[in-house]
Amino acid sequence: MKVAIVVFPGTSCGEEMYTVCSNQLKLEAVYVRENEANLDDYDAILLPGGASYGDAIRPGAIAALQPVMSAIKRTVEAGKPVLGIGNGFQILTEAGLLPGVLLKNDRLKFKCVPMKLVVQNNETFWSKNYEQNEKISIPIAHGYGRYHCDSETLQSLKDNRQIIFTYAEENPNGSTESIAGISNQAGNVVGMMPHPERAVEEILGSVDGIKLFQALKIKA
Amino acid sequence: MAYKVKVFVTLKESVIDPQGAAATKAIQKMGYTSIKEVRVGKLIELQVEEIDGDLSATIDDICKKLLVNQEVEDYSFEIEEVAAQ
Amino acid sequence: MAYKVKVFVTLKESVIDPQGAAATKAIQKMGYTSIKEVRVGKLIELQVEEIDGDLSATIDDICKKLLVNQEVEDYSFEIEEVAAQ
Amino acid sequence: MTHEPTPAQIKEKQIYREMGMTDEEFVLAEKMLGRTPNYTETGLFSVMWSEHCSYKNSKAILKTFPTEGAQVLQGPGEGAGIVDIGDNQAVVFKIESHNSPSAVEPYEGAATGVGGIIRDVFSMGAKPIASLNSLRFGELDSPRVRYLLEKAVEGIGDYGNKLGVPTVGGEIQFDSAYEANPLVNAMVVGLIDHQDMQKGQAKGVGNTVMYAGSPTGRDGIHGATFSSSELAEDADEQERAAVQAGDPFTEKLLMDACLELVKSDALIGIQDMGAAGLTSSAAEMASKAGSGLEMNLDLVPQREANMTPYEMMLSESQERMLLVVKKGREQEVIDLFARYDLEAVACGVVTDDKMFRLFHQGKVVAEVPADALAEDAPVYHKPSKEPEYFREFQVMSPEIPEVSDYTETLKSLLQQPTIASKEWVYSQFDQQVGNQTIVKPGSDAAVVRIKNTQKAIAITTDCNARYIYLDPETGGKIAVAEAARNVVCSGAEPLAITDGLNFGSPEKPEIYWQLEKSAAGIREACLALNSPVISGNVSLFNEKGGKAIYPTPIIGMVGLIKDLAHVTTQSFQSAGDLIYIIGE
Ligand SMILES: Nc1ncnc2c1ncn2[C@@H]1O[C@H](COP(=O)(O)OP(=O)(O)O)[C@@H](O)[C@H]1O
Repeated sequence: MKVAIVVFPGTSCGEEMYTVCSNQLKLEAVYVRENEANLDDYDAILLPGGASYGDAIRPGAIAALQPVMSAIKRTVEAGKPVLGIGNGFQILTEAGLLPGVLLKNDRLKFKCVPMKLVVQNNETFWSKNYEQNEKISIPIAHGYGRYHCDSETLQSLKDNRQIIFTYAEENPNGSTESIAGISNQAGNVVGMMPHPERAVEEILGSVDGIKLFQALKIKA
Repeated sequence: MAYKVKVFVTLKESVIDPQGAAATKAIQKMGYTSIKEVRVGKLIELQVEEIDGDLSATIDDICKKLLVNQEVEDYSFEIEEVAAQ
Repeated sequence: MAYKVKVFVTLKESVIDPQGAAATKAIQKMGYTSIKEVRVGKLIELQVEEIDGDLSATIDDICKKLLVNQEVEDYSFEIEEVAAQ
Repeated sequence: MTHEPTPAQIKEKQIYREMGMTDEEFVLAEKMLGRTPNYTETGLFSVMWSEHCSYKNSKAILKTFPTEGAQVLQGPGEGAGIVDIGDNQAVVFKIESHNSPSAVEPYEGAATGVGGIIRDVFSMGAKPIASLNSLRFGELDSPRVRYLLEKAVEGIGDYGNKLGVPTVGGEIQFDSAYEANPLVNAMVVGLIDHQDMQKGQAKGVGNTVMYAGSPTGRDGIHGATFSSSELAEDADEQERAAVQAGDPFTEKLLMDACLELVKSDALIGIQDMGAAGLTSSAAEMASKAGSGLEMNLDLVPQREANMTPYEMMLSESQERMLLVVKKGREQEVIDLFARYDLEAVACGVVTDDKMFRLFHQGKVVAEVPADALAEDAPVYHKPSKEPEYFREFQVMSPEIPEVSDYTETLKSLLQQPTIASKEWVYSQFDQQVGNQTIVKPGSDAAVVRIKNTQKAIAITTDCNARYIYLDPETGGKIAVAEAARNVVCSGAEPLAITDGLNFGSPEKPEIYWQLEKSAAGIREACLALNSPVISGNVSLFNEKGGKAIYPTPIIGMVGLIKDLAHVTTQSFQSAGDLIYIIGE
């Protein structure tokens, strides 16, 4: 399994993902920059968080225009797994690879706290190692995490079981239906605002995030 | 010839605007109760130099690709000729 | 009578606009090299009901006290009459 | 373009006074130069001899601090101090104030404060791994105070969050003493391998001086002077032009580029352009190396048209670095920065004549001995006097308040903003990016692990200014002791401190006395705890309308935890555990 970690200028959470993949899971992980036009060699793609292009205009908007995105689109069409976290999720929605948008938190402030999530669908590539309805603890750290979509989209997310994670107790940002993470229709692309790569060792306060990455060890 | 373009980006009516809501509250608290609603959008200004082809179409394209997320935002723009520098 | 007020808030010339700079680069990279500079400001829309006194002075006051940070921003506004709802 | 006054006019009309220079200082500058300085040169002297850059009022006091120890690799004098943590690794840290900019424009003031101290750390070659802050504001019932607090916190958060440097701790206190003069101090800790340690020196005649990062604009001109003088009554009007804005995105690129550059042997010296921008970085780099330096200002990247030499030299535009690079290796450096979308340009050369010489449009526009600017600023030993209030306090008999209802008293204490939870503040900061923070805000000290080792460091900022006001010497000791207790309670042994000395006007003997006495207390505690001072910052003239802040020497301490198993947190762990109280 060879994993591409796609970084843009301003991306800051790539190192944690690299460490998880390479040190903990012993996978081959490679950083890929925004100009890379071909990702055919890779079996999976990770889009880490941070503030690509300084979050200018809208978080993820400028990253979504970079050459690497066409390569990512082809990867998605080939059915390979793609995961976007934080800014990575924002980039996927801006690029149209996931429906909806992420707006400014309803309380208008950046928020960094541990959150409880509920696994709403454990039948996608990325969520398969969780129990259905499992409660997990994963931190958030974002200013633009309010998931929004129109009612039609929301209905189709529900009908297709594309809502993967929801916030369990408190809704930290005003997200529609407490949505924390969703997938595309095919289920191979997942985007989420919480940071599972920060919940991978006991010493960090939670290990509940590791199962997402362990999905890479077992072919779907 | 040079141009100054102003792009007006507003949140769609159907989208909640917490920033606007906070401003509304604050203004009403200041005693200006006749202010009923505030909504916060963007004003993006572009300086454009001599251009071949249709400027209006170009700006529209830039709006759709980058400046505006049509899922939640509406936009309009104005083009003004200015003296070239 | 009711009014719709549009407040245009722009960063002062002397203040750097990192957002605008990043957007300018992105737009030029997309091939639109005639776009020389982008600056990002705010468009704030207010719905106003019947008001006693000078609306323009009221808006100016709200701008100075709340909507605009005059350390770094300039502003102007437009008032438009609309049918009362 | 403004018409600049001639040297004769500067002297006659005492124009140097507007730049913050005294008559005596101007005479001294004339003597060092052997002629009357021109407008640009007067500007160079005035910023370099400001308190912010020269420490002219505090040098005598700073000299009394213990700065040595087996663990110290770099004491005060560089961008930040460095302390060994074993295994060929070291931590680099410093505290910096951005008080006056934050009083005027709290968001940008606080943001650029964080940006500046982060640059100080990565220009030493270290990767920033933790940021802390220490804040003082007036009472929260004032809307202006609430605005200042809210925006300062947002500025700190936005900058650190976008940069990917975790904000792991800090402190806030509210007291009317800070109503007109809020304090915004930021501390950053970086991690470095010994071989990557850099110095801000312009060595090697013929080597190339390069400028990297954001272009220079007119923002922040005279910021250093401005922060070294009492806030004028009409500060809001008058000093607006001195506020600069931050660009964390560019800083992130600059940081990544510099951390790559420090691995290259093409690099000779590197320094952040902070207060007094190009002037202080260039003059200090030359002076420290005992060399001279020439710069062609036409080559300096400029954001605005028609900038004068004076404006370029005094600009405090953010996110800029000055480099000295081996002659012939310039292109490598240009290419390296280009990969990060940044500009690096050769703009000068190292010389052997110890002169700081500037060219503009083919003419020499300034020619001043580098040492005169960076080393030979006047040093003042201000008169010191025990204040009346202190004498009164000393004769008062101690009063023990009577508590009738402990529950009520406890509740009302907990409602004090200074004591209440600060979660509202620190939840706006990314505390964890990098996966190194293992004890987050909410405990005695933050604990940050050193990756790939069993070690960690504990970091805290502390200062109870009320104690220092009441008795500066004892209060100074208490501040260091509190920091040490917080570090020890987290499982660490104190390594060293950085100190942020925030005071009123040293022109007042009573204030100078506070400074002197609290420094004496800090010194004694540092000696007792074997925790030397390796870096620091001085912010004087925190006064408005003659009213000074409480003396506020903030102590930033770093301690070493040798084994992760020793990390302790502040909360009770399990039912049935025994509780002990130790000490008196
Ligand atoms: N400005 C701040 N930034 C980040 N963390 C803060 C800030 N202020 C307080 N904290 C955190 O909140 C906790 C409590 O702070 P404080 O009330 O000063 O406690 P203490 O008196 O125990 O030092 C500490 O962990 C501290 O790091």
